[in-house]
Order: sequence, then structure tokens, then C-alpha cells
Amino acid sequence: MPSLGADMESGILIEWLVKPGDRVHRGDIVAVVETDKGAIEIEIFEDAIVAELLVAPDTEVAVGTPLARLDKVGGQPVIAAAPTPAATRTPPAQPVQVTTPVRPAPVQPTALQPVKAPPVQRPAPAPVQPAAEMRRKISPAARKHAREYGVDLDRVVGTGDGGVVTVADVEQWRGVAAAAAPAPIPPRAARPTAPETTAMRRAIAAAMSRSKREIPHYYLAHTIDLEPALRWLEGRNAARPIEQRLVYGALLLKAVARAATQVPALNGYWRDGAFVGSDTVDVGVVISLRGGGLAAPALHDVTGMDIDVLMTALKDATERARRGRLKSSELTSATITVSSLGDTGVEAVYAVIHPPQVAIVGFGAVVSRPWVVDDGLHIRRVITATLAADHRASDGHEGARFLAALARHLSNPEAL
Amino acid sequence: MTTITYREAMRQAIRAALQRDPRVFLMGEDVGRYGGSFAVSKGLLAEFGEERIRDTPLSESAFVGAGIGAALGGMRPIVEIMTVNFSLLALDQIVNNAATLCHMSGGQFNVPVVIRMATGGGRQLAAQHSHSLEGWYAHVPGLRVVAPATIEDAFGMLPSALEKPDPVLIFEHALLYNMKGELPDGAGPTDLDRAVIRRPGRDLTLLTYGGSLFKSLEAAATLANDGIEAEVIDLRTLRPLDDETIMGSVSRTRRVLIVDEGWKSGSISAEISARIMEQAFYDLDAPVARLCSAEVPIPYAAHLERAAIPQVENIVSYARQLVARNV
Amino acid sequence: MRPLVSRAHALDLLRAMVRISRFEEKCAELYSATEIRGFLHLYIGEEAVAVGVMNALTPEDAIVATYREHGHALARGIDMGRVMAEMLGRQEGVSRGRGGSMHLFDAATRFYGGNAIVGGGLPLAVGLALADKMLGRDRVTCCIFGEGAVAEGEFHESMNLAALWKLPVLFVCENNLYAMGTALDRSESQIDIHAKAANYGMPSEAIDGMDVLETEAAAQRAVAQIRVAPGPVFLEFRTYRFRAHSMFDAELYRDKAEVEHWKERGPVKTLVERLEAAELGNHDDLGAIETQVDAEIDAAVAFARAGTLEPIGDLTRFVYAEEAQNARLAVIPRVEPSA
Amino acid sequence: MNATQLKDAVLEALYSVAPEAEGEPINPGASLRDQLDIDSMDFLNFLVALKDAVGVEVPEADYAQVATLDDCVRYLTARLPAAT
Repeated sequence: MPSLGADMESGILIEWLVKPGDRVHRGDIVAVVETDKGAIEIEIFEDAIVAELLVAPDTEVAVGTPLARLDKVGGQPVIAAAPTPAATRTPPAQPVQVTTPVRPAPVQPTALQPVKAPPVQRPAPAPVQPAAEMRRKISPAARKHAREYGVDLDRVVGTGDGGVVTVADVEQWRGVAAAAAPAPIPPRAARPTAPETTAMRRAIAAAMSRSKREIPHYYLAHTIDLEPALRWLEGRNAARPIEQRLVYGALLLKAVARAATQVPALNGYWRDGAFVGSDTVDVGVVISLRGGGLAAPALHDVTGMDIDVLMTALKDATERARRGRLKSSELTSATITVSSLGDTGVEAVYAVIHPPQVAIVGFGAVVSRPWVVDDGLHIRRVITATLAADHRASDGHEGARFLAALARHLSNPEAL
Repeated sequence: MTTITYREAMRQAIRAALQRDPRVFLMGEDVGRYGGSFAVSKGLLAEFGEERIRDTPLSESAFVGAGIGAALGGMRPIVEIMTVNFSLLALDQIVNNAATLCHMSGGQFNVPVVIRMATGGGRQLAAQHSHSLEGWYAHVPGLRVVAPATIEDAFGMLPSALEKPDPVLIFEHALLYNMKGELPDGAGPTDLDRAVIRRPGRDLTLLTYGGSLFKSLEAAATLANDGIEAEVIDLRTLRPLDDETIMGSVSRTRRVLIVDEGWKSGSISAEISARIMEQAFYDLDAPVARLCSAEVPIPYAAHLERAAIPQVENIVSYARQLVARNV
Repeated sequence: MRPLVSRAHALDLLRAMVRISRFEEKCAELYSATEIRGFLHLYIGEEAVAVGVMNALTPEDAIVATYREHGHALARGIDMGRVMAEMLGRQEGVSRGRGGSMHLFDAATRFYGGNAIVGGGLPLAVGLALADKMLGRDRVTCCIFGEGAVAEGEFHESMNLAALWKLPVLFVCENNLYAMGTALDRSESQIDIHAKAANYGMPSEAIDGMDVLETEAAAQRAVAQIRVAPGPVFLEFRTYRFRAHSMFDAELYRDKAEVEHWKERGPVKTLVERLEAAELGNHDDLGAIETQVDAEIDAAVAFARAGTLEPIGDLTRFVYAEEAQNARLAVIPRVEPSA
Repeated sequence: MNATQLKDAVLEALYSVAPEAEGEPINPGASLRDQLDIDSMDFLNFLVALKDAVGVEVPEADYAQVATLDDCVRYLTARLPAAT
């Protein structure tokens, strides 16, 4: 069945004009085929003898289907030129690399005179851009979103390609999970083996890698005797109803705030090449979300905060973090962060600073250790506190003073 | 420095070309005895004779096709189509022959023809005589499309075009012929590939060409009074577009208003806006704005025509809105 | 009866016509086997016109033809292998595989192509002749078109301009009675085509397009006249195409009897009968020629199939001319297919 | 309250703190804090919820006795009046 056009897939053989045994010559009309355009006569391109008719009249067959078997005049079979995939058929769709036409070399440009009609200055060279301020790539949608929710775009890390800040990044920075309600955490068994790369995960990844890329961390660790604080706490809790009970974490936060007030170089931001201090200590509390990921809402001006008020604020922030109800300002205003992984049993935490902050304090598990007190050996419950700080903003000396102050505050809890 | 009209500058350019190169000749309706419908070729017949200043019958397809054929035959014809409105009768010759022959023949035949035509509205000639269709031609690979606005370009673009081995279409806005301006002594061929910043600025970029250039410059002067510094760019070439100069300006001012007498839909202004979106997306502080003719057949009545075609005050108000917006 | 030519010349004419018909039969075969795609307009039946007219032109003259131009290209002397390569979309083709059947171009023989827009080539031919006249070159531009083009505005405009400016144009109208599916009397009020030339004061002649001796003589007369008294001449060749307008055409617009009638006066058949009558040649000569031509066709097909595809990277080349002058050198040299 | 009702009350309190734990099999003999990734703040909130539900306040000293689900039921049964 010959192809008579690119858009012809098949044809209906209507009539044979030859029969087996007939002698045919090149150019003879041997059959009639019905196509969309009407009946078309089919010619033979060989001199041969018709051996066998393979397709009966009124049968539709695809283009290329053999219609008859021919024998050469001398008796051997004739192989008719069956439609083979032609080179002219569109080659398999390779990607077309089209080079833009090389712009023909312009005629030697002469000095372009201004036109007089209305007053026109001579075209001055374009004003030179002030120090090529690397304008951050932020999508218009992200700008609009940030303005609506009062997000300081400088804080938002872009996760688009080339570091572009997208709406998702702003959403993420606001702590609101990409979907309005927190996505239902799939039951543990059904949780996908490889953690699904949620927008949050990308945001954390971007922030952490930016931190490691840009911030020269230095690390200090200090083991602190927590016995006095814990005993004070247990006494206090025993005398109050459960609703007013404190957890030792609250004491740690208060102590950090107090110490940070004494070592201001650890409390603030590194922005545009300089340290920007903060007159309040707003402590970011790292809360791990059971579905994966974390949030670090800030408790505002903790230094002077009453311990019970601090406890309530901490309880409330934890609950809202779990439910994804944190306000954007909470997520963006911490001046120093605390990461406490004591419940997991880990003894020491060397954390990664959350840019643009300049310090992060880590607390490990409370463990009982042999401890020398007034040259007597005792069993004491102790905790390892670590400091990771930005060496652009502070030096080891100040970091050490901070940890020492922290230990002092924890040794007289009643003053917290 | 001599003060001459745009028309005079173009005539001198044609005259200089005819004197310099025997292959050059001018062909078009009433270019000879009548002196040209816009009087551009007045006096050339007497100086160069009927062989080289050829009046044609009203057969746009034939004489434009003949110009293309003569270019194939080794001449350097300047074909004058009275206005872009009549060029529609020669579209087949321009698009299917002039623009296509070189590529389709595998590089064997190039077509060094120059086709000039008047364009634009504003003279109460009503719909059939007021088109601005240069954008159509800028759509076709194989053509070069330029729009001289200044006196120097009116004088300098033709010699450059005659040097090109490919078809060059020159669009002269009909309202510019009477404009007077300075032509520096010794002015020569001007570049066909570059746009030019006619007025540097800071707060927004006005991208325009041809007849709209001077409205834009006037608008920029008004805007300067209330502290808005508009950078005015004369595109000069619609194909190829000078992306480099356009994006350079956009990255500095971050706000763009394109002024074009063509209609908006499927226009050169739409193409430029798309390129800015593709190449300078993150430099934008506001969506690209466009001020074009109203999407209506251009009406006869003066007040209607004026309302249909971009005017200085429209440019000023569009610019003010643009500067106020931020996204 | 036209006085006969020499046997040698007659056999040359016969070979030229057989080359065209056998080449196009091979094209039909390759099209059915999908090796040729797109449109394919066959010329079989009209061979005498192409051969007669091309014989009257010199290498310096120019030709502007239409999409039914394989016969003219072969008669003009363009290499059969490179024409077939073009049909197969290979870069060894005359237009680098970019034109296909409807757009054969060859700078060396001043063959300004097939043109797929009916009437689109006429203004070009006028322009080529204008350039020759202005540069004082003694050359003719031959413009070939079908009777369908006569209905286009460009026909009127071009005839008028050529006559008005007395340009050396040979207008060749191949009147095969059908503009695709529209018979002449259903598209033209005045069906005597050559009479239209009188409107432009242009000398014209109507010739039997099936007799190669007539077509050659008429073309030589016209070209001689143009060279002597510069100005256009119009020739209407009355001919007939034996096959469909293109490959996918059920020919509903004409009946078989008419086709058979014209086949009785086929150009090859007519010439062989004339040779036998004049005892200058016979069917054996035809057989020998057909054998030679088949060998040439097989070589051409082999050359075309051995051809290569133009690299995608060259897609944008020649949108604008590279160095215009040496663009002609960009024509792919003919490469002999390995034995 | 009988043992089953007590168990439900404990679970209810647990789910208020760890909502995603609902519908998950809980090993009654294993530590609740490990199974459900509950930190000291969550545990305190759990005990507050338990007190609201059954009226028993667990002092810090007794935390070790309410480590598992079974522990909780046993601890609460001992402190509540006999099932009526």
C-alpha cells in the first residue's frame, strides 16, 4: 500500500485490475485504492509476474502493507520497494540548539549627534552604578508577600535557583507551613522512608548552609553543676499546683538572657559587614517538630522577665509551634538562640548559628557525675553548656566570659 | 553644522548614494516627475534621469518584486513604497521572496535591496492611511527593520543600509519630514545595530522610536520639573533589537514605559516587554508599562484621532503612575 | 510539418525528455515508499516545453520557475544527483535540503528557483531583466508559470511593467488546462491565454506544447527577437500533465478518456513516430536511451541516499547573508558516491 | 473509673500533647517519652491534662512511676476510690 501523502495512514483496496499469473510492466495500473480524497489508481514500479494477491478487495490496510507477491519474469520473487522510514521523515526530536544569528558587525559607528528639535542633551555615558550593589534576586511575588506580612526580606534565605527568594521562602520564614493548617503528620509507620523534602526542610538546609558558608564559628564548652538549681526547682514545684510547676529549661533560658546582657557581643546580628547589637535579649528557643524540621520562636526581652511569666510564654510558644501558629515576628526577632536537646540524652550540643544572629547556646542532658565540692567528692547532677559564636562579632575571650556568667547565674537560681 | 529638514536629509542621502554607486537607483510611485509623494526625491529626476529615478505604475507587488529581482541581478535598488499602508500589497514579495531566498537557497542568493516607506498617523488620513505596521515586518527573520527619527539618522541610515547584503526596511514617520534639525558637517553612515540613550535618566526608562521619540523627550522634560528623571532610549532598530542597551537601562531605572504608535496586541512593544521579562525580571520594581494606539481603526475626526494615538500628556501620566507603583 | 533536425540533435531532445519522465517516475516510486515527503508536483507529459525552452537559452540567461520545476532543472543541466538529494532532504541537495521539490535553486546555472506562490516569481523575473537592461548586459530572463498564474494580480502587474520598460523577459506559460482542480474555462473569462499579451502590446505566440521540435523552434524565435529588439515576448505552450496535480489527488476534476487522448500525443511518443517517419530513428534508439537514463537515475538515487543531513547547528546560517560574495562557495561540492 | 476508662483517659491526655500519636499502636510496657518523642515540657502538659481528667496530681518525685501506659493506669488506680 503506497503512501500518497504525509497525512495518509491507510487505504482501502477496492479493486484488483490484475490476477495471479498476469504479466505486469513498470507503470501499469494494477489496483484502485480508496483514500480520503477519493479513488486513486495504484501503479507498479517493476516488470514482473503477479504470483499471489495478498489483500482481498474492500479491506483497509496500513500504508506499507504488501498487497501482492510478485515473481521476476525469470521466476525468482521480487522484493518491491516497501516504504522504509525515510531520512526526510522528521528525525527523532533532538533538542534544537539554535544559535542566535550572529549580529552582523555594525558599520563603524560615528559619533551620534543629538537632535535639535526640542532641547536634547548630548547622550552622556550611562551614570555608573554605585559600587555594584549585588541586588538580591527576589521575585515580585515574594516582595509583595513580604510587605503584606511585615517580613524583613534581608532575613529570608532564598532557596530558588541562584538563591532567588520566592514566596515559599517568605512563607517558610514566617513559620507558617506551606499549607494553611500544619500538614497532618503521616502515622509513623506510613512516614516515607526518605524524609520528604518539604519547603521547611529546604529552608533549613539553605539557612544552615549559608551559616556554614558565611559565619566563622568558634566553639566553647563548659560543664555546669546544676544541683543547686534543680534542688531549688524541686522545692518550689512541690509547694505549687501542677499548673504553676516550672521545668528546668526555663531556668536555662533566664540564665542565658542574664549572661547575654553581660556579654553584649553575643547578642545581635551580623549585617552588611558589621555587628548590630540589641538592647534587649530576645531568646530564640529551638523546638523540634515531631513531623521533622524545627522552629525557633523568640521570647522577647527575657533578661528582666519573671520566671513564671517566662514559663507561661515558653509553654505557649511550644504549643503554637506544634500547631504551626507562630507569628512571623516571633520567628524573625531572636537576638540569640538556645538549643536544648537534654531530653534525648545527648550530653553536648555543638549547634549551628541561625543567620543573621551571632551566637547559639547548646544544652545537653542532665547527668549525674562525681563532682568535687570543697575538696569532698560528691555525686552532682551536671549539664554541659556549649557556645557556638561568630568570630567576626566576638572572640573566644568574650565567649568564655559568657559561659562563666551562665554558670554563676545557674548556681543561685533564686536570683533568676 | 547645517540646519535642514528630515526630508532634506533623506534626499541628500539618496543623492549621495546615487552619485557614489552606479548600481544604486530609486524606484517607486511618483518618485520622478512628481518629485515624490513626500517630496523627498524632488529634483533627482532632472539630475539622474529616468533610468535611475523610475516612476512605476501602481503595481506594488510588481515593482517591489522587481526591486528584489534587480538586487538579485546585481543592482542596489532603493524601492520607495509611498506608505506602509500600500506595502500590504507587496507583503508576499517582501516576506516570501526578499526575506526567504538566502536561507532557502542554502546561501546562494542574497537580496541587497533597501525598501523605504512612510508610516504612522496623526494627519487625519483615517484608518487606511494611518497604519504603523513596522512591528509586523520586525517579526520576519531575514529582514532588517530600522526607524530613523533624528536628522542625522535620516541622513546616515540609508548609506549603511545600502552596504548591507540583506533587505533593509526603513520606516520614516510621516510627521517627521518637516522637522528641522542640525546635521553636523561631515556626517556619515550611522550604525544600524544600536539603540541610543537620547536623554540619560534615573527613575524610569522610556523605550520608543521614530515619530514617538520627540513626544517622549517632551514628556521627559515635563517630568523633570517634578523631579522625575526619565531616561529616553531611541530604539532606532526594530530588528535586530538592541537587547544590551535596553536591559542596561532597565537594570538601572527598574521601571519601563514603552511608547509605540502601533496597536498593543502582537506588537513590537509586546515583544520588547516579553524580552525584558525574560532577561531583566529581577531588576523590575514594576510591571513593564506600554502606551500604544487605542485598538481601533484610526479615525478621521481630529479629536478622535488625537485620543487614539499616544500624546505627550499620556506619556507623562503613564510615567507618573509607573514611578508611584511598587510591587 | 516542421522540417526535421539532424538525428543526433533529435536523439539529444529524446534523451532530455526521457531523463525528465523517468526521473519523475522514480520520484513517484520514492514518494510512495515515503523517502520523499511534502509535496511533489510531477511534470510528465509536459517535457517537450522544458526541453525546447531550455535549449533556446544561454548559460548567462536566467530562469525563474515554479514548484513543478524538476523538468526545467534537469533540462537546464543541473546535476540529477543533487536534485534527487534535495528531494531526500540531504545537504548535498541543490538547496542544502532546505527547499525540497518545490524550491530548487542553482546559482551556477542562474536557476532562481522553484517558487511555491502562484505568480510569485513573475516580479522577480522582471527585476532580473531590469538589472540586465540597466547594466547593459545582453541576457534574457525566462519566467515560467502555469495558466493558473494568469489569474493572479502579479501577472497583470508584471506583464505591464515588462512591456512598459521594454525588459528582456521571456514569459513562458505552460497551459496544461487545469489549475490544480479547476479547468481553464472555470477560471478565465478569456481562455485564449496568449491573446492576453496584446493588452500590453507584447508579441505572443501559442504553440503545440507536445511537440519538442515546435517548442524548441518557437523558443529560439522568441529569444532571438528579444536579443534583437529588447522587450518581452509571451509564449503560450498548450500542453497536458499525464499525472495528478500532486501525489494525493484523486483527479475528480477530469475524466480518464481525456488523459488517454492526450497520452496518444505524448511528447516522447510523438518524437519517436516523427523519427521513424523520417527514418532518422526508431524504438531501439528509445530503448537504448532508456537504459542509459535508468543507470543515471540509479546513480543519482545512490548519491542522494548516501547524502548527509545538514547539522542542526547550521539552522540559523544564511538567515542573513554571510560574506555575500563567497556565499556561493558555500554550495556543497558534488561528491562521487563510492562505487 | 475502671481500668479501661482509666486507660482511655490517659490516652486522651497523651493525644492532647502529641496529636499525631492518635491511631498509633502504643506499647503499654514501653516508655511513653521515648515512644512518642515527648520532652519535659510536653510531659508536664500531659500531667496537667491528666489531672484535669481524673483529678490526680503527680508530683515530680513520682515521675518515674508514670513512665509507661501500664504504670499510669496502675498509679491512678491506687490513688482513686475503689471502682463503684
